[in-house]
Amino acid sequence: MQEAPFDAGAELNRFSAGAAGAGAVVSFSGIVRDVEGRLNAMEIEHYPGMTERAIRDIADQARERWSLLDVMVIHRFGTMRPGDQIMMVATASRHRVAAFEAAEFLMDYLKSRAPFWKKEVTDEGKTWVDATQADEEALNRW
Amino acid sequence: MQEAPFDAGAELNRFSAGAAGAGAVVSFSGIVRDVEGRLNAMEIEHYPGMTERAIRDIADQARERWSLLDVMVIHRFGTMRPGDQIMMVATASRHRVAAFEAAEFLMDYLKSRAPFWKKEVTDEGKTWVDATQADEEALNRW
Amino acid sequence: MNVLYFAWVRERIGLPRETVETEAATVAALVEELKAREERYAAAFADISALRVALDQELADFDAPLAGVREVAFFPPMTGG
Amino acid sequence: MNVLYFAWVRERIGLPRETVETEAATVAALVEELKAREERYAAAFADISALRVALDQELADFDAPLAGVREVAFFPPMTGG
Repeated sequence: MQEAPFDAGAELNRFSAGAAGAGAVVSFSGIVRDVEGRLNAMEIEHYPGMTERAIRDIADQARERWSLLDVMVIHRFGTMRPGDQIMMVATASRHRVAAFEAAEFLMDYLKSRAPFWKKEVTDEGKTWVDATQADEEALNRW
Repeated sequence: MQEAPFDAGAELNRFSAGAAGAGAVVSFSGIVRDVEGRLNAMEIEHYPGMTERAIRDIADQARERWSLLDVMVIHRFGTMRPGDQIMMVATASRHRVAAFEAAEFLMDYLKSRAPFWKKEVTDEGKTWVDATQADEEALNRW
Repeated sequence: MNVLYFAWVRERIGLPRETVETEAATVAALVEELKAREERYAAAFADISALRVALDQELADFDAPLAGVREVAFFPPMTGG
Repeated sequence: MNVLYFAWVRERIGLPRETVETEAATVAALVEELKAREERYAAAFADISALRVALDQELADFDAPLAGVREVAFFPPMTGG
Protein backbone atom coordinates (compact mmCIF):
# COMPACT_ATOMS: atom_id res chain seq x y z
CA MET A 1 0.00 0.00 0.00
CA GLN A 2 1.64 3.15 -1.11
CA GLU A 3 0.98 6.43 -2.90
CA ALA A 4 4.49 6.62 -4.42
CA PRO A 5 5.40 5.02 -7.75
CA PHE A 6 7.45 1.82 -7.69
CA ASP A 7 9.95 0.14 -10.01
CA ALA A 8 8.37 -3.13 -11.15
CA GLY A 9 11.64 -4.53 -12.49
CA ALA A 10 13.53 -3.81 -9.28
CA GLU A 11 10.68 -5.32 -7.24
CA LEU A 12 10.67 -8.44 -9.42
CA ASN A 13 14.41 -8.92 -9.02
CA ARG A 14 14.27 -8.38 -5.27
CA PHE A 15 11.36 -10.79 -4.99
CA SER A 16 13.04 -13.50 -7.10
CA ALA A 17 16.32 -13.16 -5.22
CA GLY A 18 14.49 -13.58 -1.90
CA ALA A 19 12.49 -16.66 -2.93
CA ALA A 20 15.19 -19.29 -2.35
CA GLY A 21 14.32 -22.63 -3.91
CA ALA A 22 11.79 -21.24 -6.36
CA GLY A 23 11.72 -22.67 -9.87
CA ALA A 24 8.93 -20.39 -11.06
CA VAL A 25 8.16 -16.72 -10.47
CA VAL A 26 5.05 -15.13 -11.96
CA SER A 27 4.41 -11.40 -11.87
CA PHE A 28 1.41 -9.32 -12.85
CA SER A 29 1.61 -5.56 -13.37
CA GLY A 30 -1.52 -3.44 -13.64
CA ILE A 31 -0.99 -0.30 -15.71
CA VAL A 32 -3.23 2.75 -16.23
CA ARG A 33 -4.63 2.20 -19.71
CA ASP A 34 -5.39 5.21 -21.86
CA VAL A 35 -8.91 4.35 -23.00
CA GLU A 36 -9.36 5.78 -26.50
CA GLY A 37 -6.71 8.41 -25.89
CA ARG A 38 -9.04 10.49 -23.73
CA LEU A 39 -7.90 9.62 -20.21
CA ASN A 40 -6.08 12.40 -18.39
CA ALA A 41 -5.68 10.63 -15.08
CA MET A 42 -6.89 7.79 -12.89
CA GLU A 43 -7.71 8.52 -9.24
CA ILE A 44 -7.69 5.59 -6.84
CA GLU A 45 -9.45 5.90 -3.51
CA HIS A 46 -8.97 3.30 -0.81
CA TYR A 47 -10.09 2.48 2.73
CA PRO A 48 -7.01 2.86 4.93
CA GLY A 49 -6.78 0.04 7.45
CA MET A 50 -9.22 -2.26 5.71
CA THR A 51 -7.07 -2.28 2.58
CA GLU A 52 -4.03 -3.68 4.38
CA ARG A 53 -6.22 -6.17 6.20
CA ALA A 54 -7.95 -7.35 2.99
CA ILE A 55 -4.68 -7.72 1.08
CA ARG A 56 -3.10 -9.67 3.94
CA ASP A 57 -6.16 -11.92 4.08
CA ILE A 58 -6.12 -12.57 0.31
CA ALA A 59 -2.38 -13.32 0.39
CA ASP A 60 -2.89 -15.71 3.34
CA GLN A 61 -5.61 -17.53 1.41
CA ALA A 62 -3.24 -17.95 -1.55
CA ARG A 63 -0.55 -19.37 0.73
CA GLU A 64 -3.04 -21.86 2.16
CA ARG A 65 -4.26 -23.06 -1.22
CA TRP A 66 -0.96 -23.33 -3.07
CA SER A 67 2.53 -24.36 -2.11
CA LEU A 68 4.19 -20.96 -2.40
CA LEU A 69 7.65 -19.86 -1.34
CA ASP A 70 6.67 -16.20 -1.31
CA VAL A 71 3.94 -13.74 -2.28
CA MET A 72 4.19 -10.02 -2.99
CA VAL A 73 1.40 -7.44 -3.42
CA ILE A 74 2.00 -3.75 -4.14
CA HIS A 75 -0.99 -1.45 -4.72
CA ARG A 76 -0.89 2.30 -5.16
CA PHE A 77 -3.60 4.85 -4.42
CA GLY A 78 -3.91 8.51 -5.35
CA THR A 79 -3.60 10.06 -8.81
CA MET A 80 -1.90 8.26 -11.69
CA ARG A 81 -1.35 8.97 -15.39
CA PRO A 82 -1.78 6.68 -18.41
CA GLY A 83 1.18 4.29 -18.55
CA ASP A 84 1.78 4.47 -14.79
CA GLN A 85 1.96 1.23 -12.83
CA ILE A 86 -1.05 0.87 -10.51
CA MET A 87 -0.20 -2.36 -8.82
CA MET A 88 1.87 -5.52 -8.94
CA VAL A 89 1.55 -9.06 -7.72
CA ALA A 90 4.26 -11.72 -7.69
CA THR A 91 4.25 -15.37 -6.66
CA ALA A 92 7.11 -17.83 -6.27
CA SER A 93 6.73 -21.58 -6.26
CA ARG A 94 8.68 -24.69 -7.11
CA HIS A 95 6.51 -25.35 -10.17
CA ARG A 96 4.85 -23.10 -12.72
CA VAL A 97 1.23 -24.18 -12.28
CA ALA A 98 1.03 -23.11 -8.63
CA ALA A 99 2.75 -19.79 -9.37
CA PHE A 100 0.35 -19.00 -12.23
CA GLU A 101 -2.80 -20.07 -10.41
CA ALA A 102 -1.93 -18.20 -7.23
CA ALA A 103 -1.17 -15.00 -9.18
CA GLU A 104 -4.52 -15.21 -10.97
CA PHE A 105 -6.30 -15.91 -7.69
CA LEU A 106 -4.65 -12.86 -6.08
CA MET A 107 -5.64 -10.65 -9.02
CA ASP A 108 -9.24 -11.86 -9.09
CA TYR A 109 -9.63 -11.21 -5.37
CA LEU A 110 -7.81 -7.88 -5.38
CA LYS A 111 -10.10 -6.70 -8.21
CA SER A 112 -13.32 -7.35 -6.33
CA ARG A 113 -12.53 -7.80 -2.64
CA ALA A 114 -9.89 -5.22 -1.75
CA PRO A 115 -11.38 -1.78 -0.98
CA PHE A 116 -10.15 0.30 -3.91
CA TRP A 117 -12.26 2.47 -6.18
CA LYS A 118 -11.10 3.85 -9.51
CA LYS A 119 -12.21 7.13 -11.04
CA GLU A 120 -11.39 8.15 -14.59
CA VAL A 121 -10.58 11.78 -15.26
CA THR A 122 -11.22 13.00 -18.82
CA ASP A 123 -11.88 16.40 -20.40
CA GLU A 124 -15.59 15.70 -19.96
CA GLY A 125 -15.27 15.17 -16.21
CA LYS A 126 -14.72 12.45 -13.67
CA THR A 127 -16.45 9.06 -13.73
CA TRP A 128 -16.34 6.22 -11.22
CA VAL A 129 -15.36 2.95 -12.90
CA ASP A 130 -18.15 0.39 -12.62
CA ALA A 131 -17.40 -3.05 -11.26
CA THR A 132 -18.04 -5.63 -13.97
CA GLN A 133 -20.06 -8.81 -13.77
CA ALA A 134 -17.10 -10.64 -15.34
CA ASP A 135 -14.83 -9.60 -12.47
CA GLU A 136 -17.37 -10.76 -9.91
CA GLU A 137 -17.86 -14.06 -11.72
CA ALA A 138 -14.11 -14.61 -11.93
CA LEU A 139 -14.21 -15.41 -8.21
CA ASN A 140 -16.43 -18.44 -8.80
CA ARG A 141 -13.67 -20.55 -10.23
CA TRP A 142 -11.68 -20.58 -6.98
CA MET B 1 17.99 -17.40 -27.46
CA GLN B 2 21.17 -16.64 -25.65
CA GLU B 3 23.89 -18.20 -23.56
CA ALA B 4 24.51 -15.08 -21.47
CA PRO B 5 22.58 -14.30 -18.28
CA PHE B 6 19.88 -11.63 -18.43
CA ASP B 7 18.37 -9.16 -15.97
CA ALA B 8 14.70 -10.15 -15.58
CA GLY B 9 13.74 -6.87 -13.92
CA ALA B 10 15.34 -4.75 -16.63
CA GLU B 11 13.69 -6.90 -19.31
CA LEU B 12 10.30 -6.55 -17.60
CA ASN B 13 10.61 -2.77 -17.42
CA ARG B 14 11.72 -2.50 -21.03
CA PHE B 15 8.90 -4.75 -22.15
CA SER B 16 6.24 -2.83 -20.18
CA ALA B 17 7.51 0.52 -21.41
CA GLY B 18 7.30 -0.69 -25.00
CA ALA B 19 3.78 -2.11 -24.76
CA ALA B 20 1.84 1.13 -25.23
CA GLY B 21 -1.83 0.80 -24.32
CA ALA B 22 -1.37 -2.28 -22.15
CA GLY B 23 -3.37 -2.54 -18.95
CA ALA B 24 -1.89 -5.88 -17.93
CA VAL B 25 1.62 -7.33 -18.13
CA VAL B 26 2.30 -10.89 -16.98
CA SER B 27 5.80 -12.30 -16.67
CA PHE B 28 7.08 -15.77 -15.93
CA SER B 29 10.66 -16.46 -14.88
CA GLY B 30 12.07 -19.97 -14.84
CA ILE B 31 14.85 -20.42 -12.31
CA VAL B 32 17.30 -23.31 -11.75
CA ARG B 33 15.91 -25.00 -8.67
CA ASP B 34 18.31 -26.68 -6.31
CA VAL B 35 16.61 -30.05 -5.92
CA GLU B 36 17.34 -31.28 -2.39
CA GLY B 37 20.49 -29.20 -2.18
CA ARG B 38 22.41 -31.61 -4.37
CA LEU B 39 22.38 -29.85 -7.74
CA ASN B 40 25.72 -28.43 -8.82
CA ALA B 41 24.64 -27.21 -12.23
CA MET B 42 22.04 -27.48 -14.96
CA GLU B 43 23.17 -27.92 -18.54
CA ILE B 44 20.76 -26.96 -21.28
CA GLU B 45 21.29 -28.27 -24.79
CA HIS B 46 19.33 -26.88 -27.71
CA TYR B 47 18.91 -27.27 -31.46
CA PRO B 48 20.23 -24.07 -33.06
CA GLY B 49 17.98 -22.92 -35.84
CA MET B 50 14.98 -25.00 -34.88
CA THR B 51 14.86 -23.36 -31.46
CA GLU B 52 14.38 -19.87 -32.90
CA ARG B 53 11.86 -21.21 -35.37
CA ALA B 54 9.85 -23.07 -32.70
CA ILE B 55 9.80 -20.09 -30.35
CA ARG B 56 8.69 -17.76 -33.13
CA ASP B 57 5.95 -20.20 -34.10
CA ILE B 58 4.71 -20.54 -30.50
CA ALA B 59 4.71 -16.75 -30.05
CA ASP B 60 2.79 -16.33 -33.33
CA GLN B 61 0.19 -18.83 -32.17
CA ALA B 62 -0.25 -16.87 -28.94
CA ARG B 63 -0.73 -13.64 -30.90
CA GLU B 64 -3.38 -15.30 -33.05
CA ARG B 65 -5.33 -16.69 -30.14
CA TRP B 66 -5.30 -13.70 -27.81
CA SER B 67 -5.43 -9.97 -28.29
CA LEU B 68 -1.88 -9.14 -27.26
CA LEU B 69 0.02 -5.90 -27.56
CA ASP B 70 3.37 -7.63 -27.26
CA VAL B 71 5.05 -10.93 -26.42
CA MET B 72 8.59 -11.58 -25.19
CA VAL B 73 10.48 -14.90 -24.88
CA ILE B 74 14.04 -15.20 -23.57
CA HIS B 75 15.59 -18.66 -23.19
CA ARG B 76 19.16 -19.44 -22.24
CA PHE B 77 21.24 -22.50 -23.07
CA GLY B 78 24.57 -23.72 -21.70
CA THR B 79 25.53 -24.23 -18.07
CA MET B 80 23.65 -22.59 -15.21
CA ARG B 81 23.83 -22.71 -11.42
CA PRO B 82 21.01 -23.06 -8.86
CA GLY B 83 19.26 -19.71 -8.55
CA ASP B 84 20.15 -18.65 -12.10
CA GLN B 85 17.39 -17.50 -14.42
CA ILE B 86 16.86 -20.01 -17.23
CA MET B 87 14.18 -18.26 -19.19
CA MET B 88 11.51 -15.61 -19.15
CA VAL B 89 8.22 -15.00 -20.89
CA ALA B 90 6.17 -11.80 -20.83
CA THR B 91 2.81 -10.88 -22.33
CA ALA B 92 1.04 -7.52 -22.57
CA SER B 93 -2.66 -7.08 -23.16
CA ARG B 94 -5.43 -4.65 -22.40
CA HIS B 95 -6.99 -7.01 -19.89
CA ARG B 96 -5.58 -9.44 -17.38
CA VAL B 97 -7.23 -12.66 -18.55
CA ALA B 98 -5.61 -12.59 -22.00
CA ALA B 99 -2.20 -11.75 -20.54
CA PHE B 100 -2.38 -14.62 -18.04
CA GLU B 101 -3.72 -17.19 -20.50
CA ALA B 102 -1.20 -16.32 -23.21
CA ALA B 103 1.71 -16.53 -20.74
CA GLU B 104 0.56 -19.98 -19.58
CA PHE B 105 0.10 -21.11 -23.17
CA LEU B 106 3.63 -19.96 -24.05
CA MET B 107 5.07 -21.77 -21.05
CA ASP B 108 3.20 -25.01 -21.75
CA TYR B 109 4.40 -25.02 -25.35
CA LEU B 110 7.96 -23.98 -24.58
CA LYS B 111 8.18 -26.82 -22.05
CA SER B 112 7.25 -29.55 -24.51
CA ARG B 113 7.60 -28.17 -28.04
CA ALA B 114 10.74 -26.05 -28.10
CA PRO B 115 13.92 -28.12 -28.64
CA PHE B 116 15.68 -27.78 -25.29
CA TRP B 117 16.97 -30.62 -23.12
CA LYS B 118 17.96 -30.22 -19.49
CA LYS B 119 20.67 -32.20 -17.76
CA GLU B 120 21.22 -32.13 -14.01
CA VAL B 121 24.77 -32.23 -12.71
CA THR B 122 25.25 -33.59 -9.19
CA ASP B 123 28.15 -35.16 -7.29
CA GLU B 124 26.83 -38.54 -8.45
CA GLY B 125 27.02 -37.61 -12.12
CA LYS B 126 24.90 -36.15 -14.87
CA THR B 127 21.29 -37.09 -15.57
CA TRP B 128 18.97 -36.02 -18.37
CA VAL B 129 15.72 -34.60 -17.02
CA ASP B 130 12.75 -36.72 -18.12
CA ALA B 131 9.80 -35.07 -19.79
CA THR B 132 6.72 -35.50 -17.60
CA GLN B 133 3.31 -36.76 -18.56
CA ALA B 134 1.84 -33.72 -16.79
CA ASP B 135 3.75 -31.35 -19.07
CA GLU B 136 2.57 -33.21 -22.15
CA GLU B 137 -1.02 -33.22 -20.92
CA ALA B 138 -0.86 -29.50 -20.15
CA LEU B 139 -1.04 -28.92 -23.91
CA ASN B 140 -4.49 -30.49 -24.12
CA ARG B 141 -6.23 -27.54 -22.56
CA TRP B 142 -5.32 -25.19 -25.40
CA MET C 1 -20.55 4.43 16.05
CA ASN C 2 -18.25 5.59 13.28
CA VAL C 3 -19.86 5.49 9.85
CA LEU C 4 -17.58 5.81 6.78
CA TYR C 5 -18.47 6.44 3.16
CA PHE C 6 -16.31 5.83 0.09
CA ALA C 7 -16.33 6.64 -3.64
CA TRP C 8 -19.72 7.86 -4.94
CA VAL C 9 -21.45 7.07 -1.65
CA ARG C 10 -19.11 9.59 -0.01
CA GLU C 11 -19.78 12.09 -2.78
CA ARG C 12 -23.58 11.75 -2.64
CA ILE C 13 -23.72 12.05 1.11
CA GLY C 14 -21.13 14.81 1.05
CA LEU C 15 -18.85 13.63 3.81
CA PRO C 16 -16.27 10.86 4.32
CA ARG C 17 -17.21 9.89 7.87
CA GLU C 18 -19.42 10.81 10.77
CA THR C 19 -20.33 9.62 14.24
CA VAL C 20 -23.86 8.26 14.46
CA GLU C 21 -25.89 7.61 17.61
CA THR C 22 -28.07 4.61 16.88
CA GLU C 23 -29.97 1.75 18.46
CA ALA C 24 -30.26 -0.05 15.11
CA ALA C 25 -29.92 -3.81 15.54
CA THR C 26 -28.74 -4.53 11.99
CA VAL C 27 -27.03 -2.79 9.09
CA ALA C 28 -30.36 -2.69 7.23
CA ALA C 29 -32.00 -0.91 10.19
CA LEU C 30 -29.15 1.63 10.29
CA VAL C 31 -29.60 2.24 6.57
CA GLU C 32 -33.32 2.95 7.12
CA GLU C 33 -32.48 5.45 9.87
CA LEU C 34 -29.97 7.22 7.62
CA LYS C 35 -32.37 7.31 4.65
CA ALA C 36 -35.00 8.93 6.84
CA ARG C 37 -32.64 11.76 7.74
CA GLU C 38 -32.19 13.68 4.51
CA GLU C 39 -32.64 13.38 0.77
CA ARG C 40 -28.90 12.94 0.13
CA TYR C 41 -28.87 9.81 2.33
CA ALA C 42 -32.01 8.52 0.64
CA ALA C 43 -30.29 9.04 -2.74
CA ALA C 44 -27.07 7.32 -1.68
CA PHE C 45 -28.91 4.30 -0.25
CA ALA C 46 -31.67 4.12 -2.88
CA ASP C 47 -30.38 0.84 -4.32
CA ILE C 48 -28.88 -1.34 -1.62
CA SER C 49 -27.93 -4.02 -4.17
CA ALA C 50 -25.43 -1.53 -5.65
CA LEU C 51 -23.70 -1.15 -2.27
CA ARG C 52 -21.34 -3.10 -0.07
CA VAL C 53 -20.87 -2.82 3.68
CA ALA C 54 -17.94 -3.56 5.96
CA LEU C 55 -18.20 -3.98 9.75
CA ASP C 56 -14.96 -3.23 11.57
CA GLN C 57 -13.17 -3.53 8.23
CA GLU C 58 -14.59 -6.92 7.27
CA LEU C 59 -17.12 -7.34 4.46
CA ALA C 60 -20.57 -8.17 5.82
CA ASP C 61 -24.21 -8.58 4.77
CA PHE C 62 -26.91 -5.97 5.24
CA ASP C 63 -28.74 -8.21 7.69
CA ALA C 64 -25.66 -8.54 9.92
CA PRO C 65 -26.12 -7.44 13.55
CA LEU C 66 -24.44 -4.23 14.76
CA ALA C 67 -23.90 -5.33 18.37
CA GLY C 68 -20.31 -4.56 19.37
CA VAL C 69 -19.44 -2.98 16.04
CA ARG C 70 -17.43 0.25 16.21
CA GLU C 71 -16.95 1.07 12.52
CA VAL C 72 -19.42 0.67 9.66
CA ALA C 73 -18.40 1.53 6.10
CA PHE C 74 -20.60 1.86 3.01
CA PHE C 75 -19.21 1.82 -0.53
CA PRO C 76 -19.87 0.64 -4.09
CA PRO C 77 -18.42 -2.67 -5.37
CA MET C 78 -14.63 -2.47 -5.39
CA THR C 79 -12.64 -1.85 -8.54
CA GLY C 80 -9.05 -2.54 -7.53
CA GLY C 81 -6.31 -4.33 -9.37
CA MET D 1 21.03 -35.99 -45.97
CA ASN D 2 22.11 -34.38 -42.70
CA VAL D 3 21.13 -36.37 -39.64
CA LEU D 4 21.37 -34.68 -36.24
CA TYR D 5 21.20 -36.18 -32.75
CA PHE D 6 20.51 -34.37 -29.48
CA ALA D 7 20.67 -35.07 -25.75
CA TRP D 8 20.96 -38.79 -24.85
CA VAL D 9 20.43 -39.84 -28.47
CA ARG D 10 23.59 -37.90 -29.34
CA GLU D 11 25.41 -39.48 -26.39
CA ARG D 12 24.37 -43.03 -27.23
CA ILE D 13 25.28 -42.75 -30.89
CA GLY D 14 28.42 -40.82 -29.99
CA LEU D 15 28.20 -37.97 -32.46
CA PRO D 16 26.09 -34.84 -32.89
CA ARG D 17 25.57 -35.05 -36.64
CA GLU D 18 26.53 -36.99 -39.74
CA THR D 19 25.78 -37.14 -43.43
CA VAL D 20 23.82 -40.22 -44.45
CA GLU D 21 23.34 -41.60 -47.96
CA THR D 22 19.91 -43.17 -48.01
CA GLU D 23 17.04 -44.14 -50.28
CA ALA D 24 14.67 -44.53 -47.31
CA ALA D 25 11.17 -43.32 -48.15
CA THR D 26 10.11 -42.53 -44.60
CA VAL D 27 11.61 -41.65 -41.25
CA ALA D 28 10.76 -45.12 -39.98
CA ALA D 29 12.67 -46.71 -42.89
CA LEU D 30 15.67 -44.49 -42.17
CA VAL D 31 15.56 -45.56 -38.53
CA GLU D 32 15.62 -49.23 -39.58
CA GLU D 33 18.67 -48.55 -41.80
CA LEU D 34 20.48 -46.83 -38.95
CA LYS D 35 19.61 -49.58 -36.44
CA ALA D 36 21.07 -52.17 -38.81
CA ARG D 37 24.41 -50.35 -38.90
CA GLU D 38 25.79 -50.81 -35.40
CA GLU D 39 24.82 -51.67 -31.85
CA ARG D 40 25.01 -48.05 -30.66
CA TYR D 41 22.35 -47.07 -33.22
CA ALA D 42 20.19 -50.03 -32.28
CA ALA D 43 20.46 -48.95 -28.63
CA ALA D 44 19.59 -45.34 -29.37
CA PHE D 45 16.55 -46.26 -31.47
CA ALA D 46 15.41 -49.26 -29.39
CA ASP D 47 12.24 -47.52 -28.19
CA ILE D 48 10.87 -45.22 -30.88
CA SER D 49 8.04 -44.07 -28.61
CA ALA D 50 10.66 -42.38 -26.40
CA LEU D 51 11.93 -40.34 -29.36
CA ARG D 52 10.87 -37.32 -31.38
CA VAL D 53 11.86 -36.43 -34.91
CA ALA D 54 12.08 -33.11 -36.76
CA LEU D 55 12.28 -32.76 -40.55
CA ASP D 56 13.93 -29.55 -41.69
CA GLN D 57 13.43 -28.20 -38.16
CA GLU D 58 9.71 -28.95 -37.92
CA LEU D 59 8.34 -31.70 -35.65
CA ALA D 60 7.09 -34.68 -37.68
CA ASP D 61 5.84 -38.25 -37.32
CA PHE D 62 7.92 -41.36 -37.89
CA ASP D 63 5.81 -42.31 -40.90
CA ALA D 64 6.45 -38.96 -42.59
CA PRO D 65 8.04 -39.13 -46.08
CA LEU D 66 11.66 -38.05 -46.52
CA ALA D 67 11.31 -36.80 -50.11
CA GLY D 68 12.93 -33.35 -50.40
CA VAL D 69 14.06 -33.32 -46.77
CA ARG D 70 17.60 -32.05 -46.16
CA GLU D 71 17.85 -32.25 -42.36
CA VAL D 72 16.52 -34.96 -40.03
CA ALA D 73 16.94 -34.64 -36.27
CA PHE D 74 16.31 -37.26 -33.58
CA PHE D 75 15.98 -36.40 -29.90
CA PRO D 76 14.09 -37.27 -26.71
CA PRO D 77 10.96 -35.34 -25.67
CA MET D 78 11.87 -31.72 -24.99
CA THR D 79 12.33 -30.36 -21.49
CA GLY D 80 12.51 -26.60 -21.95
CA GLY D 81 10.98 -23.79 -19.91
